[in-house]
Amino acid sequence: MAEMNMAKAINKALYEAMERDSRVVVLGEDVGQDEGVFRVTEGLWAKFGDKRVMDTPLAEAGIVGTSIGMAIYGLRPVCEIQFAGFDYFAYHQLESHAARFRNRTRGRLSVPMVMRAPSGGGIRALEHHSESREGTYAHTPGLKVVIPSGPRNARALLHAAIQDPDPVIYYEPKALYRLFKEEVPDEIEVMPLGQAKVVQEGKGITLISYGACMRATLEAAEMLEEEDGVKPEIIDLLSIVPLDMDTVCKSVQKTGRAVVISEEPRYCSVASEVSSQLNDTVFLYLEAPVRRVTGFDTPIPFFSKEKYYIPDAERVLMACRETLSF
Amino acid sequence: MAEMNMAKAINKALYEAMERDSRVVVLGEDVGQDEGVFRVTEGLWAKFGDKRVMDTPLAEAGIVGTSIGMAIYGLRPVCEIQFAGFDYFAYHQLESHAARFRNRTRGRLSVPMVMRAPSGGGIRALEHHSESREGTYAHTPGLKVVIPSGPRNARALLHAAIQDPDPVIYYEPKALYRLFKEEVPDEIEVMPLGQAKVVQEGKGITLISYGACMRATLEAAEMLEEEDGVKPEIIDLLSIVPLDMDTVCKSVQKTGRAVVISEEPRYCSVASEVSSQLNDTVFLYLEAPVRRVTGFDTPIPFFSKEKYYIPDAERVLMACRETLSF
Amino acid sequence: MPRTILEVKQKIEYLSILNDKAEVDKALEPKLTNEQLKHMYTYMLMARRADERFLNLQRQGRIGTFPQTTGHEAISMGASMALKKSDWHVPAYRELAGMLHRGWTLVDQLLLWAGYEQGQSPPNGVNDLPICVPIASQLLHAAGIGMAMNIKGDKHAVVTYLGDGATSEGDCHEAFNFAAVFKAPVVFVCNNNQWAISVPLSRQMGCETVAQKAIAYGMPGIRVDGNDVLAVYAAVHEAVERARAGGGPTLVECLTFRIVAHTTADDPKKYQKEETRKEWAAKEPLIRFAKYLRDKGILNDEVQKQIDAEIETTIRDAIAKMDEKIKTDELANPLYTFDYLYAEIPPFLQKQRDELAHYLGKDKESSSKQPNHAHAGSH
Amino acid sequence: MPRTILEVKQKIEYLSILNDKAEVDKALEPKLTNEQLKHMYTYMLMARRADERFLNLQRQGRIGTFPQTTGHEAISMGASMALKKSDWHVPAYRELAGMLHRGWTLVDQLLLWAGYEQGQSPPNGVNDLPICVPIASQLLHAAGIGMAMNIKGDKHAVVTYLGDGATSEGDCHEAFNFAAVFKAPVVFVCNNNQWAISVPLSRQMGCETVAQKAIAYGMPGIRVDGNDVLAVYAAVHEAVERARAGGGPTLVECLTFRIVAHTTADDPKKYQKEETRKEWAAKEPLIRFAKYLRDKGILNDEVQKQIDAEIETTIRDAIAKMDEKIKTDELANPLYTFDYLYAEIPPFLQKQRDELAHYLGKDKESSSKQPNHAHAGSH
Ligand SMILES: Cc1ncc(C[n+]2csc(CCOP(=O)(O)OP(=O)(O)O)c2C)c(N)n1
Ligand SMILES: Cc1ncc(C[n+]2csc(CCOP(=O)(O)OP(=O)(O)O)c2C)c(N)n1
Ligand SMILES: [Mg+2]
Ligand SMILES: [Mg+2]
Repeated sequence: MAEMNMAKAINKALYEAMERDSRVVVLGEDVGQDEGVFRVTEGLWAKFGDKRVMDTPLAEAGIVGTSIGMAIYGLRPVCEIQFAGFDYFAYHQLESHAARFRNRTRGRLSVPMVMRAPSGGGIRALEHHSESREGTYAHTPGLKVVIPSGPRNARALLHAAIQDPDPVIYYEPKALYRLFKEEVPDEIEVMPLGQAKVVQEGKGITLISYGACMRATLEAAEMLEEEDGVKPEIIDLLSIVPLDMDTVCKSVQKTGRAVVISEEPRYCSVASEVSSQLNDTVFLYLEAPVRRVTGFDTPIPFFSKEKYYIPDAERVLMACRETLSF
Repeated sequence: MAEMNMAKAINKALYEAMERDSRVVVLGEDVGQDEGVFRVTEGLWAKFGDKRVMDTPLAEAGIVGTSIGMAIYGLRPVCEIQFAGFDYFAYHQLESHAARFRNRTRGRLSVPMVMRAPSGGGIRALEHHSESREGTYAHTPGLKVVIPSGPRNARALLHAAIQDPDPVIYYEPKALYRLFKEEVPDEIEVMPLGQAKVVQEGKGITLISYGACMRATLEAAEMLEEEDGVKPEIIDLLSIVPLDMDTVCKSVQKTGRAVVISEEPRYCSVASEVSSQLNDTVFLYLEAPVRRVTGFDTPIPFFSKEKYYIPDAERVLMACRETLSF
Repeated sequence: MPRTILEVKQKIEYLSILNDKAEVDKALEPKLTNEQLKHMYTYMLMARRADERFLNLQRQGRIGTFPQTTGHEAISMGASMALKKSDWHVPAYRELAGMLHRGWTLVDQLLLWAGYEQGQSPPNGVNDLPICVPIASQLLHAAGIGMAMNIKGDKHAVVTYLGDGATSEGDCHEAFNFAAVFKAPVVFVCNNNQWAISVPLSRQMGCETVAQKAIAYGMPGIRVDGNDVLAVYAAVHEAVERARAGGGPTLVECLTFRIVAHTTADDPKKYQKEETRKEWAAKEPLIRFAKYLRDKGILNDEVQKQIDAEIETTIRDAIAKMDEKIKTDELANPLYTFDYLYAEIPPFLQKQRDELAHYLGKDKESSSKQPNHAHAGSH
Repeated sequence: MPRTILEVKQKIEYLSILNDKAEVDKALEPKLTNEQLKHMYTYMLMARRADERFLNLQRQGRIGTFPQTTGHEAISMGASMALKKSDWHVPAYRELAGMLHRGWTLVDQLLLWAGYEQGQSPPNGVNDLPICVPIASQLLHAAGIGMAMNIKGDKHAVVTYLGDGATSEGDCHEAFNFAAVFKAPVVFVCNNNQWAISVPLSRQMGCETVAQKAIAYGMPGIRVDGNDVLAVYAAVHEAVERARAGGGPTLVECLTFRIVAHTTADDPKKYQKEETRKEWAAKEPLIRFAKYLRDKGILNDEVQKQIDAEIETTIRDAIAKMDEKIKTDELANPLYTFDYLYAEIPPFLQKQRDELAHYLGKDKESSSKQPNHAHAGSH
């Protein structure tokens, strides 16, 4: 066991995966000698060399498109897009190819690759450096989408993503990179994709979130318990696709009320999907409408105003109270 | 008044808009001398010439990106992407720029442009020629998204889109291009964006759809009335963004039940959004869960199987019955 | 200090070996056996005849829209002949001759145009990607395959194709650049047929040749007569050898002209001059290649008859096989739509599968079919 | 028939006028008035000093991350000087000197780096786009603006900028190509500072110069000494004149070296050699330009002092103004986040605005603010 922050835990997973499987290669802008703009690829270039840790030209479609080719050829590329706000440049390669090769060829060719990207706000960054758009990938059939919420699950999920036979979008909530540390076991942990985690058992209301928003959610839950005497059930989705609605529905069947918290724009978001499926599946158990606490349907504002956009504990708490008193 | 199909009606709108406003220009692949692969730009090149009707190089980001520049300079570009399945190539330009310039510059610069693209399945086309992904754009703040369902509204909405001071995605359900004709008035009609239309008043259940799926919806509604004696209320959304939830909610408050029909993959779709907002807004009026009848979360299959993917009247009818008997 | 000319290293060459009068440049004639030459002729002709027959099927509604390859046969035939089995082949969509040579069958192509994914499934042991619809996007896969060869130390090469229109796409640029920077063993074969649907070359690029674009990437570029299968073969062969030896990518421009419609949905009369089309039709690759083979004594009326009969049988069998296959559960069952998206069907998709099964009244069959192909990744 | 060399029309040139010993090539010296030369020097120096001061503010946490422009001043200064007010200017993000010349203020820049959209709002009457973060994406806007000028028959020109790294993006390729095909009056000014964050030129492209990439588009390409403001001016001026006369786009490569960190978040010690950086630092543009102006009698200690004082005041005022502005309702009120996305706020966004207002306890203020800038589109 060792204590580490999330950046380090992801770095550890990359290192371990490269060590145990020579097919794993890392590529992206500044991932080599510079060790990544967030230092997430620290030590990899020095250890594994120029062939397996590749600084690429500045071209996102190029990074993703060549990763697809490498994956088809039998490698396990883990490519980095420097910020999630730039992965749109590669979206056509993901939608039209990474997500389709297995299906298109009836299982003959497959694309076992991971696209990593730091996502979300909260670090006073420039425009396009704070986006959360997992909803876009969730709306794209054929991809898996994973978003960790802490050092330990970040490492375990990244191992699963790299070992997965299909393409995985792995979004790293950059606000969490250095926010806190956790014990991470020495031996390699692999968490299955597609399983949500009940982080806290509770009653009366279920809070559903993932990624960086788990912080505001946990904080709000504490306030709710302290100030209102309600201990909410809390679910960390971890995987956006596949989405573990079984766990979510089971909880809401019990509590009857739900609030979904995420940082994305609201329209057609993951929060919308969870809300829609809850309505569809546990309709008769719902005692109040499912509330979505999300970013707004504007681009995330420049950083002086980002805190009003990103759900905070107060906003979550307010939604909980409104839901509880519905 | 003249009878015409939707392809002709769109063509008419383009012609009229170019005639009345010299700022309107048309560009895209094969829109000039070839008059568009669906003949939607028929006659424009001959009438308005090479400067205002531009065949472009084969590059979607180029088409959208240069349209943004032209719009900022004061033109009103209406660009065509040959098939919606290729607009992903330009997604970064739409997300990062078309949707943001006004906001980024606090209203100083704006991007009054329209991106037209034929979308949806049903014409036995090759892979990537049958996609419906309006959900992606609905999840992208700063765009408007419009999808007509017939000749008359296609023309009136396109006029509105071209006159709109902000960027509009105008998806043309290609299955409808030549499916039926309608009377289209001689004088120019402009339908405000953001207004849904109650196509049929009814009771007991509301069917909400748009675009090509309106056909299956109307057909199912007829069967429902005939076979089950229920005359459903039917809403044609027309605009996806802004979404006219007032009209939708008012109807569902009255009927208590709703089925949303669209052709996209289901996760994080427009159908999810409508369902989620209904749950949020008219929760107490709902007598059954809101059902989504949509495409599945796979790419639309190659054309031999597309009919199983695209909602048909039978599937809509089945969902109606399940909802009615909930 | 003053203005000086900067020397550009790359020189762009032009290569023609068998001209449109079927005269051969002996000094440049590639070393191909009679066997090989006959094989090339047979496959080029098979592609041509298939194209004609497919058109009939399309007109009858038995298959959907497809891109014709008539007149383009020399390009993929010459290029793919320069490859070994262990090399990779990444087509666009006008490479029927080359694909047949690589091991794809006419049945595959027919199934594809008839709307079945099965037609895109590479045959066993064939290191090819299937045809690619989004223009230029496959070039990056080829570059990635080449990069992977370098990483693994495999001395193979990749041939990939693009049209003149495809050169305008950002993906094309990124693929050229990645291949050049990483010295990936990739040969980019550009079918410059001077049209992208209705858009002529002059609307596609500001430069005179596609080959000179190689200068922007520091890679060798060459233009060859795209109707001359010997020139295509020679140029690609040289490029493949260089690639295998660590010399990186090459751009080979094959100049030709689209003498058929873009696809069965297109009408070139709207934008092409009849006379130019006719001029170029006279230069098409099969006439001169047949004459060359006759001059060499490889082809005569007898042999031609044999080849014709062989091709006729192959095509007839393929059509029959398509009809047969379409009726099998494998191709007919819509539920399999869900079974190949992920290696294992996730619960949420299984639910959607069940939903469709329920709708089809096939609830009993709703258990998932396991994909029956082995997974890739074992190279 | 045999292998022949294809002639490529474009010749790539190299231009230097004021070398790093401050020696000037009299024959090539551009016709700039003393006034103009002093203005250029002042604005370059203002950019330099601002850069230094911004770094302090960043270290104090008063502004966020920003890209430094030290050492790059000659490029945007020389290029923007070649434009008229009616021309357009489309920066990347290392063009502070040029932007100040065009009419942007240090307050704009400070507000931008402090996290306010207001810093991206072009000043009245300035035909500029704001800085652009997604690499190379603005080049297409510049191409589009140029195309629009042609459509409207306006005899203006556009100058836009890109880095050496930016040349790898598909958007860059598409912009070059559109501009070339449509003969758009665009000058692409490439700041080749030999690094894209930590990635050196050799990892960015397989060719030796950026200028030679012009050959792929059939447009003129030239490399100039990017630390020589006279050479940059001369090359861009020539290109702008050609553009206005209908001659289409030009690619001007300005060779320099990034002697500062990429941004305030970057540490170049990890990947750059100290000695190379020092070598290049000695060649930076201000030293030689100052010497040139002294030789010409335009600059002396007195004048330098005046300029220093002027700059000092400008920077101090700008910082004070930023602090002031940040406190105004216009900048402080988070509700305005919703008010500039569309020309008119649609009901669904108004609802979200109300939601935030409610959360902030500002329900009373929730009515929408009308954007106070006129809409564009009136050129
Ligand atoms: C990304 C993308 N955009 C548009 C299309 C539609 N389209 C199909 S073929 C074609 C023209 C291709 O021209 P070229 O590259 O010259 O190849 P050719 O068909 O002439 O062989 C176009 C525009 C497409 N398939 N993909
Ligand atoms: C599309 C995109 N990808 C990645 C980035 C992150 N990024 C910012 S600057 C930069 C390097 C740019 O290098 P270059 O074009 O040479 O310009 P320079 O900074 O050297 O002036 C990168 C990778 C970005 N801003 N946009
Ligand atoms: Mg072509
Ligand atoms: Mg650089």
